Amino acid sequence: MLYREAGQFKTTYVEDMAIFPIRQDRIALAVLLGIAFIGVPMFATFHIWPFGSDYLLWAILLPFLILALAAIGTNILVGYCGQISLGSGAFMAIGAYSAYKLATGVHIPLGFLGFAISIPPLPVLASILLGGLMAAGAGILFGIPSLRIKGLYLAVATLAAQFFFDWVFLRIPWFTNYAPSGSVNAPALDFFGLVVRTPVERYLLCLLFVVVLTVLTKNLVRSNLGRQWMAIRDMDIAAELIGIRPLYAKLTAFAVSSFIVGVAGALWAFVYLGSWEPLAFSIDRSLELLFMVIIGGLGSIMGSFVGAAFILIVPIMLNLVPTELGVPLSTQTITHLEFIIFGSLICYLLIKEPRGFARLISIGKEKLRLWPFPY
Amino acid sequence: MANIARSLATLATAMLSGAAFIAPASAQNEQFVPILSYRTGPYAVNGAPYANGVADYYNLINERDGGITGVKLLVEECETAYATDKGVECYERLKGKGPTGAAFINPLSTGITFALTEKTETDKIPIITMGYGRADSKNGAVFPYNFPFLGTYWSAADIAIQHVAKELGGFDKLKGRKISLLYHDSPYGKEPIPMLQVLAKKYGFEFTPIPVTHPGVEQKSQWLAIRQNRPDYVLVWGWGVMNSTAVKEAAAVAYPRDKMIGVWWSGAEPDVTPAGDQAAGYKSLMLQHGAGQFPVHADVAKYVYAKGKGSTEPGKVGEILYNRGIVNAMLGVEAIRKAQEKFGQKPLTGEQVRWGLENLNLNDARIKELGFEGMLKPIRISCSDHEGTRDGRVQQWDGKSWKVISDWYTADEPLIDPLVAEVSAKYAADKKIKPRDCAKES
Amino acid sequence: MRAPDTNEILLHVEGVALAFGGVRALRDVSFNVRKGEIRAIIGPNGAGKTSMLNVVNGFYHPDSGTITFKGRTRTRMQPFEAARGGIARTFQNVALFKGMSALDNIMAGRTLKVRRGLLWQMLRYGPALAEELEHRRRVEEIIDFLEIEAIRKVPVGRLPYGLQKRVELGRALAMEPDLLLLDEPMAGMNLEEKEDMSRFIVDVNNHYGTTIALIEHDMAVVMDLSDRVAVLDHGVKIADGTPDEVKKSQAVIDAYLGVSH
Amino acid sequence: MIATGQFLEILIGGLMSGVLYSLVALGFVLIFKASGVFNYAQGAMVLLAGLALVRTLDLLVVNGFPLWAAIVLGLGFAAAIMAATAWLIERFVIGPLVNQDGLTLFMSTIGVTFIIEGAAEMIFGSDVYPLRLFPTDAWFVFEELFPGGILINKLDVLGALIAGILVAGLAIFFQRTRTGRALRAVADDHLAAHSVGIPINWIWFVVWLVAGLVALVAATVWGTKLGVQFSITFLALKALPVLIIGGLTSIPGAIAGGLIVGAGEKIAEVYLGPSIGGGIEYWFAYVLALAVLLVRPQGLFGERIIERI
Repeated sequence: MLYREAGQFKTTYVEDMAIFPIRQDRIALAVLLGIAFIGVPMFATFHIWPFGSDYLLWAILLPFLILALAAIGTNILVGYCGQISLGSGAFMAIGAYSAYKLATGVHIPLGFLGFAISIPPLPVLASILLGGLMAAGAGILFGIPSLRIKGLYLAVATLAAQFFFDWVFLRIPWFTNYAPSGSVNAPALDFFGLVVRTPVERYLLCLLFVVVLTVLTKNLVRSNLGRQWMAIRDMDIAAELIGIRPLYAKLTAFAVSSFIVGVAGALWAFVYLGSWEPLAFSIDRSLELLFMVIIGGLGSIMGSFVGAAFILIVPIMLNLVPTELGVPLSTQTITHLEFIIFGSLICYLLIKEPRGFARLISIGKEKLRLWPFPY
Repeated sequence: MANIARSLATLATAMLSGAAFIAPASAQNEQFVPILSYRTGPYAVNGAPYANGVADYYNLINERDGGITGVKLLVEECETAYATDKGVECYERLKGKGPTGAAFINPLSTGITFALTEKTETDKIPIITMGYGRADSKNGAVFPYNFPFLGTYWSAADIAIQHVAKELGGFDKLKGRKISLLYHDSPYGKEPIPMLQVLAKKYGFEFTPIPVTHPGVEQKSQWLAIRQNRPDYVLVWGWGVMNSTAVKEAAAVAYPRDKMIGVWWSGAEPDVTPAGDQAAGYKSLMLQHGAGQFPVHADVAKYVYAKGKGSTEPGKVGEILYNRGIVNAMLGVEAIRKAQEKFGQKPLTGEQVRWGLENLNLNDARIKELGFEGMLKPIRISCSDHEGTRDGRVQQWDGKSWKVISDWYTADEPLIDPLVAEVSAKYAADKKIKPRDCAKES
Repeated sequence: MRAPDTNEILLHVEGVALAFGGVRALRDVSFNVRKGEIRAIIGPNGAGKTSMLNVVNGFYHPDSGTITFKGRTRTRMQPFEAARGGIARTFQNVALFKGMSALDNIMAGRTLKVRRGLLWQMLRYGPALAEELEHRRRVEEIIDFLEIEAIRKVPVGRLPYGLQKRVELGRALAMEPDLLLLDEPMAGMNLEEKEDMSRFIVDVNNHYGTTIALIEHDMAVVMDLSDRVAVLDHGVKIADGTPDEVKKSQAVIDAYLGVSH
Repeated sequence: MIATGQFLEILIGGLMSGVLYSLVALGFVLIFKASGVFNYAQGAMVLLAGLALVRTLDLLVVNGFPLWAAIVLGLGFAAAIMAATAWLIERFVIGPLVNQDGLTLFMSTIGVTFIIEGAAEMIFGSDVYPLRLFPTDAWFVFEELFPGGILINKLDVLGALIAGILVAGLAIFFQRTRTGRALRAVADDHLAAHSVGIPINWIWFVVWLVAGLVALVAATVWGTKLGVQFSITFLALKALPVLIIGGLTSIPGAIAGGLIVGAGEKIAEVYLGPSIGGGIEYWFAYVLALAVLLVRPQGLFGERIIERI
């Protein structure tokens, strides 16, 4: 009975177009944001359960936030614009390595022209955002084939981006500042004199990025450009006939998607890993992001969060539960079981609700709204 | 629908129970030692025997001695699948366990080592990378928490070239020779390159690095190129399937196996058995120890396997990677023992164990006492030398077993040290670390 | 008020031919559409009607012949260019965006009128919000006009066929086109729905003054609606004129009798 | 002459190893052709088949069976395992997902990949198991023409022969047998096939079974080459560009794609690699696939995609 919208009337289009038109949803969101911005840091600072150690923050919340952001980026391309991509990992890598280069100073000697391009080390924030922009540029470039290639063929074509950039960052020492091992270290996270060090600070930094980018993205997908993307996804020919230019719609989707994924990649490298190698952005990462989007719900921002949580947390839980229950299984068996259960869960979810958790949640909400009188 | 709701509920319960374990651990008299292992995925073949060795030795300490001077070891294993992000998650999960947190960590992956280096320093947990990891971390002044025991890849590269020179009949014979490095294209495989470049310059041989992409199942073009280029020696820096594939491809292009020298991670049983007879003649470096049974194995059989607590089939005890696991575990245990001398016989923090590691000093008598005679030479760690010893031998696969074919080589420290100093200084500058003054360390 | 019939030619198709492999879908077809009229193209199945529409809005490129729209002649162009020129259309088998609500479908029709770019839309503040609201107001007018207020927020995939057709018409109207092409707007409808749709077509023509070219299989409906009718059969124009003239044409009678049952 | 000899050697070696990729790609094509499922699990199926074969073989040989009997029994057991897998997949995953879009089906096969990998390693072990069914040494031909001769791997030649026989066998199966013809009908039109009374579940089971058997054949060759171990699953990624270049629906395309990829990437690696840092094999096939798609979006031998409104 609590979840009712009776008595809530909308008198303007602005109210009608709100992201959460129902008051209860808005309250829930406010509570959630309150917990995220105030509750979690407070608990973590004073080490109150369940934040007794950094584990929850470091190993779950931090990767969750960053991967959810990457999933939102992937969702724009796959869920909103219908262009299947198996190359998200590569765009994360482009974001990460570009940000790294910009933060440590770029020097391109053009000996044959007699001069060199030199950019002094940029502040970290600028590096991360510019890293996103570089990823957006690469996204546009690798998005051009999508004008001709469709569906699963496109998916495999995006693998070209994945493998090509894996190789670029592995083999071209310029990108790693000639580090002998090919592994690079993130610069100190200095934001206008404020140095981010502790897990709580890192968490808040990522949270800020995620919230801002989520709001901007949500605005975009409910504006005209978002409608253009969905139109291309649902029926590209009809979209073209109402004046949507496939070139513009697809390439903006690639650009916006790659930007967000690139920023997520820079955060993953700078804030979460601190030191990384190309393998951190391999094909496995791309598949993982695609999973998050599909399990969470194609074309749903909220779904990206749910999907990221599911894909990230389920394997950890599967791994933890037997240990905690004291079941005497070898690590090997547990890992194999984890594979089997995880695979089964994915198949089960796809069979039960191919449109993902977002759809389940909206069905649940519909039911709740009518409860207890479903007629 | 209902089914999904139910599974969601189960999931939520699982999450809560997962969160519950983070609650403060009981204050028992136990020292927590984590094991980061990989028993699945493409590298499980090599990761599993190593982890078995480590686990069996910890078990032995508990079963035979009742712990380290009465402080029992509390062991937990976490599967990394040789993936960096999983390794970081494992580390975060395990670092705070037990009454005093993890004593140290062995990631058994150069990639994970790179990712953890900074974190472990903040958390004050030492990271032992025996025979792998970052070569510049030999310099304890810059890397107080990294311990690349027994040999870095730069030492390995030097030892390999020393052996080549010996086979050729002297260092002067290296001039004009062609030596290729077939390497796993990852931080692990790339580590020896700078050292080999230094060596190539010094001795005047032609050095060609040849990358092999992870995981290394496809090496045909590399070997066709080798067949055309005819290098005098091929050094192999592989892991997992890459090693056995290299041996097989070498056989296919008729490149002499006895002109191939693997690093100590490319010289265990799983690397040669898939190639069968074709592998005969293949050589590899030894991280001091080889395969076989030593006094410590008798104790393992008696106290661990006889009680049914072994981690593997008894037939696999004594394999090379198993033995490496045992050695690694022993060095960790001895460091804890050393730290107990200073800080008391109780569970110690990582910071205290770090002191033990830095002051670890095992002489022949002690090694014999521990049952490792013949596996290990004396080792002495100090602030400026976190490697401790850089000795190695070369072994050869005769088709059935590994045979030691050389004397001991010692890596050329004066040659390696400038490179260590240079690279670690750059790291210190990048990270704004002020190196410790080793002269002042006790 | 009925839009004034003028003799100003809006669209002129001259000598268009189109073949798919060996099949000649259109052979030397010419006709014109005057500004403000309702023009029908009819013909039995396979006569080449849809191909004709596809040529007009750039989806197919004719093998020969020219198309002159608003005084500009061209042979090749992309569909979105036709849309930008002011040509809107609906489809025989409803080409709506199935995953979007009725409202969003119609809002998508406003794409060409949107002025604020990506960054403004991302901020959705000030001018961008004002523009969005203005489009919303215009779309709501169309929704009222087509009497589909109740289904605004329903994903169109769940709507019955008749309503989908209406939403599709709404989407085309949102483009504020100069020329509206309707591909069998009454196909698959029951009598009541057909009457509704006829009323909407006439109202659109009256209310917005939109020029309409429609193709239809069903002759009877067309005769009441349109000002002039062209008849295609096997890719050839066999008659053209007012409904009464066409009805009397022997070629038309033969064509329809020849195929109808 | 050295240059020519080397080029020929690399070309031949590349073509042959390309055929070995085709062995894996064939399984993909079969399933895609008949059910529109892009089967990511093909690599995992090769692993499963290989493990089942080699473990039975080892067990029987240890227990004193003669080698030929062990091989026959091992192959039989592995085939049975593949049949069971096919049935399970059809019954519990693909069957319930009928009529879902390609992406959902593709994701479900990734789920299946996890299950197969976990189960195969849990049941059969996760070590490396040497398989020695075929010789792995090489011939050196034209030694009088080129110094050192031209190297040809016996295993590669055998692999090519096996691939040839496999394609011929599949052709006969599709043309001559009732089930084969039914498969083609299903591929052309699901509804039509259903309406003429072909039980579609049975058909799909057969498709997955045939793909499983193709995986078994691939496992004998690749298992001999690499030893049966987890890394075999990475072949799926090597086979994808082969598939795309050849076209998702064409069996001859899978072979042609393999030849193109194999020769192309080896030549590129040896001649281009050294100047730009090596390892370009890693992406070369994919970039080649991308280039082919830009010219022919359906692959070289794929069926043309017709757009309608």
